[in-house]
Amino acid sequence: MRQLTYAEAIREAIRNEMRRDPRVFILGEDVGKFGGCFGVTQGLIDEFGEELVRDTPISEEAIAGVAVGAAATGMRPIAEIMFMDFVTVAMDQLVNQAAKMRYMFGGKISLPMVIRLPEGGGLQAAAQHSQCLEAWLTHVPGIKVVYPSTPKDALGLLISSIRDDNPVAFIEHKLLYNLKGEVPDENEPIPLGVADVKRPGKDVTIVATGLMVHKALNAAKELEKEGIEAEIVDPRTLFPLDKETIFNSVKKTHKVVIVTEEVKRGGWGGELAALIAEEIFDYLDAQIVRIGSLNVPIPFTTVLENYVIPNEIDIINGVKSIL
Amino acid sequence: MRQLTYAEAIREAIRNEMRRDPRVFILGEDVGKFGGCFGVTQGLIDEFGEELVRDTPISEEAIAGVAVGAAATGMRPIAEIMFMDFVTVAMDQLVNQAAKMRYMFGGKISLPMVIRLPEGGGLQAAAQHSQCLEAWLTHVPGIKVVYPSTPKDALGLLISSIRDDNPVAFIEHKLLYNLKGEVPDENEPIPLGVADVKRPGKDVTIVATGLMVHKALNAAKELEKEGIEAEIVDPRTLFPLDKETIFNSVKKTHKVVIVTEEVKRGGWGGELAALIAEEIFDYLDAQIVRIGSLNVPIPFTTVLENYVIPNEIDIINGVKSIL
Amino acid sequence: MELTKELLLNMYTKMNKIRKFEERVAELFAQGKILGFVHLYIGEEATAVGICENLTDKDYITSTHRGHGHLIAKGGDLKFMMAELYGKATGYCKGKGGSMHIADVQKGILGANGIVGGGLPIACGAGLSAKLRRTDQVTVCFFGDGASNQGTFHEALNIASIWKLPVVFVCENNLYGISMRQDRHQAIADIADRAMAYGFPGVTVDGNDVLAVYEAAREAVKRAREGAGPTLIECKTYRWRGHFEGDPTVYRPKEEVEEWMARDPIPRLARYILDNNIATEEELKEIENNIIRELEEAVRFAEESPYPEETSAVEDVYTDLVEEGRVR
Amino acid sequence: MELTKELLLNMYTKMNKIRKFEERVAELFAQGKILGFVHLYIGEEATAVGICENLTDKDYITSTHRGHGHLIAKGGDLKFMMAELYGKATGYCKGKGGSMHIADVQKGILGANGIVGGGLPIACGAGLSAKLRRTDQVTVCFFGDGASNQGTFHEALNIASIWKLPVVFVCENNLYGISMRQDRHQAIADIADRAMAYGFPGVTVDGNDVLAVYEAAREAVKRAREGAGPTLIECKTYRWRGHFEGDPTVYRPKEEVEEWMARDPIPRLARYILDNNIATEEELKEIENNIIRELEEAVRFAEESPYPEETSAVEDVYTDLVEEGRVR
Ligand SMILES: Cc1ncc(C[n+]2csc(CCOP(=O)(O)OP(=O)(O)O)c2C)c(N)n1
Ligand SMILES: Cc1ncc(C[n+]2csc(CCOP(=O)(O)OP(=O)(O)O)c2C)c(N)n1
Ligand SMILES: [Mg+2]
Ligand SMILES: [Mg+2]
Repeated sequence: MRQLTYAEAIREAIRNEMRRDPRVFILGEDVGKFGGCFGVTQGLIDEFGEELVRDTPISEEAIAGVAVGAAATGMRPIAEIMFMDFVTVAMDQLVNQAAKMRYMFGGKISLPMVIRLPEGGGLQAAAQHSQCLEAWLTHVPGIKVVYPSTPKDALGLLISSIRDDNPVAFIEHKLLYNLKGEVPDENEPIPLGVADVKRPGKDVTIVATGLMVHKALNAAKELEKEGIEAEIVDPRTLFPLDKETIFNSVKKTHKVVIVTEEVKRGGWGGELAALIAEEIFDYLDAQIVRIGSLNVPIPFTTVLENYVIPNEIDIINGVKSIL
Repeated sequence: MRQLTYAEAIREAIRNEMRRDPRVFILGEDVGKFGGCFGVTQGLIDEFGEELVRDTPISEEAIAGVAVGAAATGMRPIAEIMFMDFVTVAMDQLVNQAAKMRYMFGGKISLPMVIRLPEGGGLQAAAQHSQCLEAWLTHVPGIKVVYPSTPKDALGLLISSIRDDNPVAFIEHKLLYNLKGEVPDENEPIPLGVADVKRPGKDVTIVATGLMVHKALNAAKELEKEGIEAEIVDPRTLFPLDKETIFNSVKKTHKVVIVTEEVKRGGWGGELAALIAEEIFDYLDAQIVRIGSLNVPIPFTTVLENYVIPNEIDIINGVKSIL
Repeated sequence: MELTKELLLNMYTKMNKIRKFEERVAELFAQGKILGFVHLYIGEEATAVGICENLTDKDYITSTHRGHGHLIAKGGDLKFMMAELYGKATGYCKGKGGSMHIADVQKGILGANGIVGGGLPIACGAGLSAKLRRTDQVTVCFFGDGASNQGTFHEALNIASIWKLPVVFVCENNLYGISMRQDRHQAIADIADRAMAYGFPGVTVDGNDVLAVYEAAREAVKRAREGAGPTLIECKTYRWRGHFEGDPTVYRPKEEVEEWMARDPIPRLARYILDNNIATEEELKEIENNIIRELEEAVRFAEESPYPEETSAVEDVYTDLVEEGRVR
Repeated sequence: MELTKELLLNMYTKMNKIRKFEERVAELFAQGKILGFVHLYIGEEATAVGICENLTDKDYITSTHRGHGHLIAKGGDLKFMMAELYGKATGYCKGKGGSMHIADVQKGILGANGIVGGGLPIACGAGLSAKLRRTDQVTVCFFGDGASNQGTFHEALNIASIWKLPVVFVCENNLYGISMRQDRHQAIADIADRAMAYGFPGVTVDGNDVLAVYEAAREAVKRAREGAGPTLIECKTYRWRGHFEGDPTVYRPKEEVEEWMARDPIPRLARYILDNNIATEEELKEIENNIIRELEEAVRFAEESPYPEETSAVEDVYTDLVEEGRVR
């Protein structure tokens, strides 16, 4: 087993696919010599050159649109939006073009493209550089939404995303880039739509995404000391969603806490809570608990940011509130 | 009591506020002589002139940004985005600027502005002219989201929205524009954050928004024939949300069906379902039922569009599934 | 410039096809047989045809909300177009797209587009793709004067210029974006001048003169094919009808409309053909008759085709997954 | 042009204030006292100062991610700025904004902005507002060369031109958008040329020559104040440091950096002042000493100020509602 960081795993997946398939290329702001704002694409330009590792002007709508046009005509682009917050200036191409084109054309085109979207707080980057906006994208039919929490998942899921024939929003958490973890020696795809039980348990189900998976794991260790066994399910892809694995866990524990970093109001966590309340209501022994960021823009200074974004204590309290 | 259409009520609210307050003005594509794509602003240019009823180029991001800048400096703009689908090209100014500016500046500015957003299907306008995207906006702290279903509500809520010192997304349903209804003779504001029970009942709570309020009312009439009394709650503002009225109804009926026109996955309906499953779980006697559009782009042809968008039968079936 | 008989008659055919198709669509819309938002191209035929006559099936176009003319000029099939406007299962998009989303990827038609300015970055993507795949395909990007004020216009032209993409940007300046006259929506006379901001050539032509359009496009397509980068062609033209069917067009002076209708591009080409003894009146008549037949066949095809099964609504979102249907 | 002693010394003061503030911020960042993303303005001081010297407190500016220089030039208070960078409750934004969001609405500073190109439409809104309120306020909109490729640039300049808004667009062309050299991100040499696309004047000036900047801005501000509409001023300049603190700047040749550092705008103004006997070395030294004192006071103020109460995080989202806090 190799050890790779999350950032290295993403780079490895891109490299793997670019070597395998000449149609794969990457574009984005400063992805070339600069290596991307978080160093993720570092060095790729040396192997693949400026043509396939393509620096763009600061024109996100065009970046997304170029990806759409290239995907529609035989290429398999991977576009990087430097911070997910800037997807606000690329929404039309993602939502009205990429997501809908196949449907609008009666199924007569396919758009194999990946949009990489680094998200999340914790860097004192304030309100315009810290958002988690996956809920917007899961609301849009025609896009798949992937969100790995470990180097292994990042590698395998990105390989699958690049090979997928549909637009995939690939969400990365900025605070995970330096996380090291074991990765299989072979670069194998992990199928989209398969959740992963990151920790088995029987007393409560915690569904968590991205960085929150790790906070949940920490919380579970604390809870264990008090004899509470939390099962942690990481959906890994938000759409398609592996309802079966999540539901099976809840059917077993009868209690669920959903932990996401997004602003709680209107987040993806609400969608999951709603699905549970609709489809396996009778298995629930207690109210559903959602934990998310407070309903405010992400503030700059550490003390405020730490208060706004959920932490281990919030998860522990959330679990205890229904035990 | 006067009779006004929904479109006339909106126009009346704008006229009322423009007469009252010289800081109020409107801008948008073809809002002047053309009167707006749905005729809502017809005639206003004759009373208030080109300066205050301002046609813009096709530049939605700039329209929204001009509203932000004008609101930040002493005006009270009302901007129209011709179809809500085009909010995709104005998201940055709404989400990263309008919604966050007050917070980012430490509370030292206020942005009294309204963005009018006509939404919804039913006109065979296909995937890029039929979306309901309120869920995106309710996920953004710093914006208020208003959605009237009747002429009376449109009038009173728009007056309040214009007088509000915060950015307000004012959602209108295109199929409601011609709906006639009673309106009080005096132009009075209706406060934001107050739901309205559109029909009292005891057996089940139906929470519905926009056009779906009317479909729910029709469904309730059918249900009544079978002795089922549905209570219909129209939140009217999605944020701030009058949880009390909704919760009180659910506490009484112990059953809830949520009906919205948005694509179901990731919709605002899920947020409401989640709130109920979190906060008044113990009052529920059955699973929560959400009814929304199918998880597909809105198709063009009538037979497909009708299948995708929920109708009275779906509501009746939804209610019966938990009785 | 060599204007063969074949070329001229092709152009004459296409222009007439567009005109007659659109006139028929207007009728059918008025009869309630066609629903939704329909933006007709009547009066602007010389532009689409003069441009597309320079392209092959392998080349790409991106189109707009006012797309029928582009599609026909690029070889779209009237039957499948009409069936789509009727919302039938046999339409280009199986009834899912309608007027604003008709596409024919086999013919390089990357779709009409309901978002003003939406096609501009997509055209750059197609251009980049051709470049990366080392083909000599050219992409033509159609858009309106109104669209030239969208942010995507700027971003796309800039990207096309720095990457020397094989893209020809064609601005159909029909003087209005809905009710906004050009002189109210921008402070310049010639949109072609905007090419200066990106360092590549911009030319303005009479968009009602198919030969002028053809010639300008020939140059631009050649430039693109040879790898010399993009060109912006502004075609000054005019739409005869309302912005969409149903628009009472209160915002245009009657004289202006009449003046432009007098510059009808179709008789103008007919006159050229006849004056230069390229074809006879009978030959032209024959062409028109053929079109009428083709069109009536298309209408019949559309009329007789079935509507899609309602459950097909959940298909074609993804290549692999099928969304859940509705139980009623 | 009348260059009074007061004006020149004001400019000298402001430029030095920016320089010293930024140098101190760099130190404090290296020491871990200031967190987050910090983009320094060192080397570009002549631009902000030459422009803002033409404005009054009633005029507006919109700024960028690289905003400290603009804010100081427009009269921002070092104490509140420094406290904000420290994330303290006494900062301009109560610690909620940080470097990228500092604002002082009283002084007409409508905020730094973390979104490249985000300020451009907002500046038009402020301009329109002044026009509708019948004041003679002018709005200056700062943005970079990189930002000039954003769609908002295009939309904003077009709107400003058709509405003849009292807005001065100031493009700080520091040759790079992060790692993208201008010649890779656009195919034109002078960004000022883009004004042609909107039919208003564009001028290019040496952004390291505060007098040239001042003069160009004087004209532009006058034009705006008189109702003659917008101007685009391109100031060619250079940032000395990395894009943000922490950037190793692998993408710029060392010689280029050195060449530009040799064109330091501050000694250049000092030389002018001394050569023309406007002030003595001692007077200039005195100015610098005053700045150092003011700066140290600002640092002390920031150091000694408290962090905000964590529960204040839920305030200031709306004017009326307060969001729910967290129970821990
Ligand atoms: C982003 C967006 N904004 C607004 C519209 C509504 N709309 C449709 S066509 C149109 C006018 C387009 O004008 P122009 O580009 O000149 O094309 P024309 O209709 O004249 O052919 C407008 C405003 C839209 N479809 N998309
Ligand atoms: C919409 C958006 N895209 C990308 C970024 C990331 N980013 C921040 S500054 C910057 C470069 C800006 O270049 P320029 O406009 O020339 O300003 P400079 O930094 O040189 O002062 C980029 C790409 C951003 N903040 N916002
Ligand atoms: Mg037009
Ligand atoms: Mg720059």
